[in-house]
Amino acid sequence: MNWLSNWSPSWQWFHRLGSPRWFYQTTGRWLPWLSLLALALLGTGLVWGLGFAPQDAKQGNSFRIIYLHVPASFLALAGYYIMAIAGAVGLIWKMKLSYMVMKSAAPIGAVLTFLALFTGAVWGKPTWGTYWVWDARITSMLILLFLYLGVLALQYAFHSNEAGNKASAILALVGTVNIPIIYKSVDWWYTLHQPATIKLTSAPSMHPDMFQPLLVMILGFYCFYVVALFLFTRAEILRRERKTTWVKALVLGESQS
Amino acid sequence: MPNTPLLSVERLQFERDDCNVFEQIDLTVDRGEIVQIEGPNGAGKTTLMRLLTTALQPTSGTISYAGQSIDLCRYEYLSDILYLGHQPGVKMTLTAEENLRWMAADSNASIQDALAAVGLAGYGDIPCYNLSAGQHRRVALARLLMTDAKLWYLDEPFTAIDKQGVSFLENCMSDHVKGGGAILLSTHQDLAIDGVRKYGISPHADQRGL
Amino acid sequence: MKFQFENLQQMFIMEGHGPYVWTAVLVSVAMMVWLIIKPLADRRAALKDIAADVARTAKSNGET
Amino acid sequence: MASGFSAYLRRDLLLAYRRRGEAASPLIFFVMVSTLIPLGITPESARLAEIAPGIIWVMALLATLLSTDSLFASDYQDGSLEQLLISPQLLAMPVLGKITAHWMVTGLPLTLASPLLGLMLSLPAEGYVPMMASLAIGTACLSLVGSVGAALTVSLRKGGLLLSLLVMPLYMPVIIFGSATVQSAIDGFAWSGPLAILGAMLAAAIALCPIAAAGALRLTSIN
Repeated sequence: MNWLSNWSPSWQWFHRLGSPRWFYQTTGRWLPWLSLLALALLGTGLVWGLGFAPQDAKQGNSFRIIYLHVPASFLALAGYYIMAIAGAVGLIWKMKLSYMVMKSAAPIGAVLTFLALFTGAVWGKPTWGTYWVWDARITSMLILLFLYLGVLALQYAFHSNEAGNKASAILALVGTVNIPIIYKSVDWWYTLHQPATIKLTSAPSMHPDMFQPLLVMILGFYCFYVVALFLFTRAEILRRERKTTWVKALVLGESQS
Repeated sequence: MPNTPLLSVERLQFERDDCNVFEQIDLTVDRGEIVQIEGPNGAGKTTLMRLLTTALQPTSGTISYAGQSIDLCRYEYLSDILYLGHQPGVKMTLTAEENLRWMAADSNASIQDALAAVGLAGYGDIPCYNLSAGQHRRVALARLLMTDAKLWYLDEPFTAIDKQGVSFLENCMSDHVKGGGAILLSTHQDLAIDGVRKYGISPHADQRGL
Repeated sequence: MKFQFENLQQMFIMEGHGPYVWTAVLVSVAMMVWLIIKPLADRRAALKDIAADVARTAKSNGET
Repeated sequence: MASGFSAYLRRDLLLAYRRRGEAASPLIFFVMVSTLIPLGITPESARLAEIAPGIIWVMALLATLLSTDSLFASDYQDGSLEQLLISPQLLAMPVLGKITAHWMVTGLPLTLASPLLGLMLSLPAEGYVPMMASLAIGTACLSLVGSVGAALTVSLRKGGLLLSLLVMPLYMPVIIFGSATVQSAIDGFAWSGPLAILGAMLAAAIALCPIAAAGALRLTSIN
């Protein structure tokens, strides 16, 4: 099992790249531009989707929730993989920064998953006449939320930050292996019990006028996700690296300027 | 390689939550040596034992066994060591005999003899939950008579045992080092054996601020 | 591309679907704002903490 | 290397045998909770028959979950886990041995007792064989997946509740295909399909879970 924790000296460049200080400084330069981009994309997408995209023939205006539901679901799932990959990098190369990214990704992912569920439920009311249906997508999302909550709970159950990091990284990896199985099973289960009801989203058949704002929203959510991830990670870096000279210098610099 | 020490530890450091646990450790143990690890509570004696037995991974530094890094000869190294920790690893529901048969599975030595030597003759088939804490400790100590391990790690071995037990353990230790083995132990007690080398460890500066 | 509603009020009502759509929008925006504010507040708290720490050690160093 | 497997299998079985009362509690739980169902829902056999496959599977899952946190707990407390971690053999083999023992004292008795519950919940006759087959394979999957959670939470003082939180979502595919096996048999369809998928899950779990659990023990149990 030693392979898990072994690393050879040739990987040292990788460690330097993964230095929290480098990350903090670089993201500090990127953040204003990224935030601007995220804001512009989200603003454009939202106005376009809510006001200018054509109505759906069957669902009417309630369909406009798609512009929040789909990007949130997208990022909720992608976020889990980002978290798991960051955890894996941390486990394999003992990289502290990587664990910080993983730890930051968990609450963001959980919130986005919750948003996906919430918007799905609100969308369900005018469409199906009920807030909750055991639809395959929604059920999978609910399980994803449980997976996120598990990672968060495990992280904070340990007194030692390090042990919490390792434990939640392993759990995230196990979850990653399981997610495709869970999704496939739930899909199969759904077709078994409720063949052919209304499908919420059918992206390929979507009219381009509807699809373009969705694309803008998805891009906007991606940028937003990166901004949030950077912000959470930067806060975590400050907390964890408080004893280092560069953080002290940074604090002194900020209080003087 | 007659000149390479059995165990050598170089620049060993261990961080727990970004704080070094102890000051850097450099230590060699030769065949026939008993090294007593000394240090105040919280100096990291148990942590050091766990690092040496690979239960924990060091943050930096190397541990070499007979001149070779233990990462490269893991199987060999782990087959050659014996570790007695705070919890002796005695199963309450098993009898003393069953425990020993389990703990020293690959040994040819007689379990009865070992039990007799630690003063548990006749207790062999009693479930361990009927024995006292000191007797549990003795069951674990009986392992020492049944092992071929060259390097012993004993973490506070004198806890909960009486005078007879102490002298038994001391005899056991001097026999082991006479036979070319080596022992690393942590205890606050002074041993009645000649030639025990003491090695002091101290908590790292990081620990004092907390 | 044309504006789908006659006026802003119509856009708010959305032919009866307004409450659903706007709840989704409001909650989403609120949570996303929280995702930005939370780390910023954390960062500010951490900076303040560290500044206090630095000041304390500077003081104790000055005394000795 | 395989000796680590059989040695730990035999030891854990012996330990369970010595504490028969404790080892039997998941089984008793399984039977007792299932008798609450008719009391809570209906004694009407037609309606019971309809929900029996799902109920039996959910109960089996909960009963397995109940005993999972003891998988490594006593070894952790008495120090044998630390001895295991520093033994030269590959850690995954003894872990697999322990998991197998766990299944033999929880999943297997549940499987063998399930016809009794089938009777009590008026499960249609076609359901019995698929139920036992799916429970045998499915509970093995549950023990394997649960071992990862048990390994992750072993050093936590109140790990039991957290453990259920961690592994419950991972259990979902097993319960879906487990109860579907029984349901398809009752509905008169071929039930080999879902059962085969359970088998595939078991194969994957045997390959991956002991390694994950071993890694978790190594990285998080000693600090």
